[in-house]
Amino acid sequence: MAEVIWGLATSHVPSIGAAMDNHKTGDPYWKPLFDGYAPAREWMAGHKPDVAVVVYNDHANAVGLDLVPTFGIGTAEAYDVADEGWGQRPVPRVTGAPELSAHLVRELMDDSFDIATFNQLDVDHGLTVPLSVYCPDPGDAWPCAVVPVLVNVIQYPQPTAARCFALGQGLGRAIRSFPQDIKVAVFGTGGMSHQLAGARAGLINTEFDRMFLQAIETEPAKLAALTREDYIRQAGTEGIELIMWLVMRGALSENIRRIHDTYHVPASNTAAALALFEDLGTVSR
Amino acid sequence: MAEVIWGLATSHVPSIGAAMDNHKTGDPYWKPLFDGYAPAREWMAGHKPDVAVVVYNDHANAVGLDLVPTFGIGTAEAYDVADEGWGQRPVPRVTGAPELSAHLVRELMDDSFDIATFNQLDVDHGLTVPLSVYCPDPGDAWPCAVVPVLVNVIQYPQPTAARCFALGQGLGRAIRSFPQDIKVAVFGTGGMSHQLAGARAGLINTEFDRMFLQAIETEPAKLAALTREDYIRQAGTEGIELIMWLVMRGALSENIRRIHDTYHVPASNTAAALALFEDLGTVSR
Amino acid sequence: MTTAKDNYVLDLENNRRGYALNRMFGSFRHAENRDEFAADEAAYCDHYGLTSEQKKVVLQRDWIGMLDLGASIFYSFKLATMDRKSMQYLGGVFTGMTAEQFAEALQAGGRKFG
Amino acid sequence: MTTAKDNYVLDLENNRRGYALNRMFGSFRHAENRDEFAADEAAYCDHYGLTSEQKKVVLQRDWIGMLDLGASIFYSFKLATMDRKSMQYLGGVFTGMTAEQFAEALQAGGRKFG
Ligand SMILES: [Fe+3]
Ligand SMILES: [Fe+3]
Repeated sequence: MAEVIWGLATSHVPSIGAAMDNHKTGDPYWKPLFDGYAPAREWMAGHKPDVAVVVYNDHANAVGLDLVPTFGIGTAEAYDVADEGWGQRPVPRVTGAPELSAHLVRELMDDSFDIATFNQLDVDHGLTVPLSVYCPDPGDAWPCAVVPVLVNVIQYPQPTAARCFALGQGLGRAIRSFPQDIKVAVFGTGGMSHQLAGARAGLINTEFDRMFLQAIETEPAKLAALTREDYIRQAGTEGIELIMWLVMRGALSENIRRIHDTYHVPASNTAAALALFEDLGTVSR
Repeated sequence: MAEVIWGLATSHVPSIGAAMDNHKTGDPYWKPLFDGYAPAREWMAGHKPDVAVVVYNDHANAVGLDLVPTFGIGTAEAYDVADEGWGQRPVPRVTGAPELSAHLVRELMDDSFDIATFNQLDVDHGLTVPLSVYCPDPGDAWPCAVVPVLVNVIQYPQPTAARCFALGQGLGRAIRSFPQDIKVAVFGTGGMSHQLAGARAGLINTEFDRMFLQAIETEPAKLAALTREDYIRQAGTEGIELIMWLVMRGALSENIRRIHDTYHVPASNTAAALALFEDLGTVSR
Repeated sequence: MTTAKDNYVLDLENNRRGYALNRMFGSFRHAENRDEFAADEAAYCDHYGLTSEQKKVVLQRDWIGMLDLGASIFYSFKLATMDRKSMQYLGGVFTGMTAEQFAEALQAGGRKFG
Repeated sequence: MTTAKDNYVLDLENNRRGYALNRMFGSFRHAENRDEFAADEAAYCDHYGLTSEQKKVVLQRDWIGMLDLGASIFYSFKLATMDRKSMQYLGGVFTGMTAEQFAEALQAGGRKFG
């Protein structure tokens, strides 16, 4: 059976990808952020998954406003990298895991989640930047296959934090019931606090972020109890992306160990963070 | 507060619409079907809703195979009639009820349903034929506004019958919590048994249909317990559309009264039926 | 001519296999695409990236072959509509009958199984 | 110039109000559309059915006005990208600062509220 070996929470700010693509990770602006990633990257490089399930949102690149699904799963054999207006990122095409995707869709549908399927999908920075955080130098191919899991965070009403946590729990069950002996990592992406538009643009709420960064390990139910309005008020209109961390957290077992975390302000307009958890499994081993 | 005044289950076969559009309802082929509708139409004409919530599926006209949502709700001010390859049906444009739509989306999302929003939608025979069954001569405008509720029945895995019934129950709660004194009718469309493709094309299962037509009133939980495979085997690959009747049934209270039903074979390749239920409300009146 | 399977279910795997085919059929929603297809069917199939097998069954109107290669009946029916073929005609093809025989079977109460 | 609201939330009502505007911005995903817009901005706005108010705020690059008329920042940012304006520049516009001042405020730990 498949197992979840680790979960990574990470911001997916486009400029983090651009800093890597343009070889600016050693610049004074970016060095502290990337230095903060180093221990996590080293550990992950020693614990390679076969498939990464990446929970993210599209940013007006593949999902329009005509039809906005709440939760979606990519089911394709491969995903092209989106052109977000400045050309494709110079990173490899993303290879899918269609058998696992089909299994997850079926299991989640039977578990009362109403999943949209993305049978064709161009993936934007929301998915590719986290892959780059995991693997900065993929060469010709990413080191694992990917199942994209999409969450609407742009249109109100977004799914509640509680529903995202529940989806994660269902996702974890579904992964663990996949009848192939593969190792799966789950990525929860977006956040931390940021707001792009309006008079509160530039908002950073370090206290909230620090609380969240701790509680995502120890008290996820507390975070799941926050309303949409709580997230928007405290973390900003785009900080609500943090609900996607709860999907990742829900997919892990109760028995996890924090490998590393880092927090840095700013990455462009955003408080950027990373938190990596090893999943020790539901039984001792 | 809004109230649900009745629920209509009806097939949505395109040729039923075409028979009306082409004034063939008196032809020997069609007369028995339309005669069967008459008592229901008469009763409904005396019990006009302000809004019809129409549960239906699109048939390759507005929803492609790139992105397939499980449950969707139309949120627009108006919906154009789709051109399905032989021109638009000569029926009025459909007026939306965007405030009710937004309320339903919000309430259902908070009730753990993962709803896709159709902010732009052309409605096909799945929606317009049931409106014509209700109101054969609309003139320049349909007699009520409409909230489309879309269910994926074309791509496997479809939502389970149990999930559809649960969605209906959530939908009923959400309608009844809408803070305007409006009357709402709920339409469950599609079915009954039929299969368009494969060696079993032309399948009609009268025993199953008769059982379903009774149990939708008295034992919906029994129908909700049937699997996708049960529906496909017994009612045909397209007969699985019957799960949409369960959404309508779930939205009604426990206290309903059968006004009329009719069953006729064939309408083109389909067993066609209608069943009309008055909702007497959750309290006696 | 191959024999049809009992049931065709558009699962995610068939959706992938039939992707180009169904996308092409879906394009027939627009009249200008129907005209373009009619003007040069083979070129239109190539433009939509059909496999040579898929192209062949389209050009030959092998309706069972289309299903076997991932077509959804709701999509391939758009091609039938352009050809002015009815769903009864297709029903006949799938079951080895003429359109008239198939319509009569429905008229007589439909086909029974199991 | 109007003052920005504290927060802009793209709810279903704003989605409806801003529909033409966001659809137009979304079209800038494709380079040929960007070129067409650049060649005649007003005509392009008309083609996408913008209201006269929406057209005015686009042509004047009234970034706050766009939000007030239903634009999503993820969509109007595509226009900013064409203009080679950064998200920091827009942040400055929304908060009455220059792009540099806004970037400095972030560099200093971000803006605090409540
Ligand atoms: Fe994001
Ligand atoms: Fe149908």
